[in-house]
Amino acid sequence: MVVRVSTAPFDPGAETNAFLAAGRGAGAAVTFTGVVRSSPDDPIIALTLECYPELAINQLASSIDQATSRFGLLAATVIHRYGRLTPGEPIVHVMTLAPHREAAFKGAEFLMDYLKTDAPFWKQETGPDGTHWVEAKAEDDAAKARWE
Amino acid sequence: MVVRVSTAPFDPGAETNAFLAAGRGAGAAVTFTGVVRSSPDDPIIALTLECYPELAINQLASSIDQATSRFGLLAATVIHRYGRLTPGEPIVHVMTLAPHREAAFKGAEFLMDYLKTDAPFWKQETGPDGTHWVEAKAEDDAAKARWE
Amino acid sequence: MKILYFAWLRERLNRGEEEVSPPSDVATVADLIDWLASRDEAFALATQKRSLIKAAVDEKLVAHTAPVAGARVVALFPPMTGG
Amino acid sequence: MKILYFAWLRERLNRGEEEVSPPSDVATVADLIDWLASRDEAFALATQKRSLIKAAVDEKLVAHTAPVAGARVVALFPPMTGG
Repeated sequence: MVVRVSTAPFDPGAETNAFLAAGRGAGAAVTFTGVVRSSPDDPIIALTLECYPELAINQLASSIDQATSRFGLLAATVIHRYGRLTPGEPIVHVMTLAPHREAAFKGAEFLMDYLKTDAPFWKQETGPDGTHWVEAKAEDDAAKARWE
Repeated sequence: MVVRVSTAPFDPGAETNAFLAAGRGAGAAVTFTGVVRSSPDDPIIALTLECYPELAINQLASSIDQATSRFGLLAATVIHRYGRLTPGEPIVHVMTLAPHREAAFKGAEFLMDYLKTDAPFWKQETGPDGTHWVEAKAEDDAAKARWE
Repeated sequence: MKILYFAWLRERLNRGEEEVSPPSDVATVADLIDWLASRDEAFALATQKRSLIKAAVDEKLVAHTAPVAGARVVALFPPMTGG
Repeated sequence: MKILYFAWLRERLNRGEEEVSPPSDVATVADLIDWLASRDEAFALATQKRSLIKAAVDEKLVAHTAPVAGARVVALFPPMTGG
């Protein structure tokens, strides 16, 4: 179980390969990578994430513990960046390993749903019209609620 | 949309990074990697996959089309190896890209469920007691049926 | 018409492919399997449980009710176990 | 007791942290928010909608009913938007 919260960029492919190598002999690995979005309709210049690292590490470790016992994961890693990011840069990378695919998929979805509502990160979007704090989404609360 | 069916090994991390780079500006990427399993209880020396490549390409392309329109994917790639593989080697790598995480997760699960029952690959396991063909699993049919 | 065999069906028949010329009353995949079984005991034995035989006509997965008239390649194989 | 503020709460208060010594009748997070609001109009305004204020006590996420007695660090912040 690994939790990493840092302002340093990370390489999703290298993380995936290291995770797979450590899990030699297991069958199914799922990764989720969230990247800074930007589209012509909603152009973003930068995304700045604020973080409370001590609490983030506690919360992410606890969600990995829950996912591990609930779905029988063999390994799970959560990497989350904060600071200033630009479109296309990876923000978050969640990896799960399990004997079979269903557990690996469910574990990764569970971790993402918890992370969205329960990990202390706050996004600030900078677009052509200025900077604003991103509001929490009701659909993220709903996504988390389905595991309860 | 990319389908690759080959006896050549592939690098899951490099594939993930190339996929993410091509999808610059999208928000959510999910990858599933299946690797050759082996455990002390059920040791495997090698897994040999037979394939009907022309049909595999048609079937995988059609499942990507379905997943794309059904979940609004922005991109999807399926890579499947065949030939002789040893424990820890990646067999299959499915990648989906979508504006939001739910679609990316659902798309990848859909592709895996279809692939398991509808793509022409056949596994032969070699263990300490010899070689046998792997039997199709009822649970794989059930997993596919939930999308119907 | 070319017939392809895969996995344990290929092994049990000891061949990966063959050329056949079925009579004109062989209309569907099911008819073709019946006709192949009528001329080859090993085939008849290996395909006894029809639900274990899947088929593709010209590189498209089909049901046993699908027509084979004009087909270039028919593939017969066990349930798939990839992924 | 150290209080930490994050995101727009930090911005609206113009500070990321402060040291406070609440009186002994401040038993819970809710009491602490009330007490902080009573001594600072900017705080009172920013925390008017209590459902938008989340709290952690000694690096553990808690409800507003959680006790603060003996706490070293209490963090107050808006709903989280990571991932």
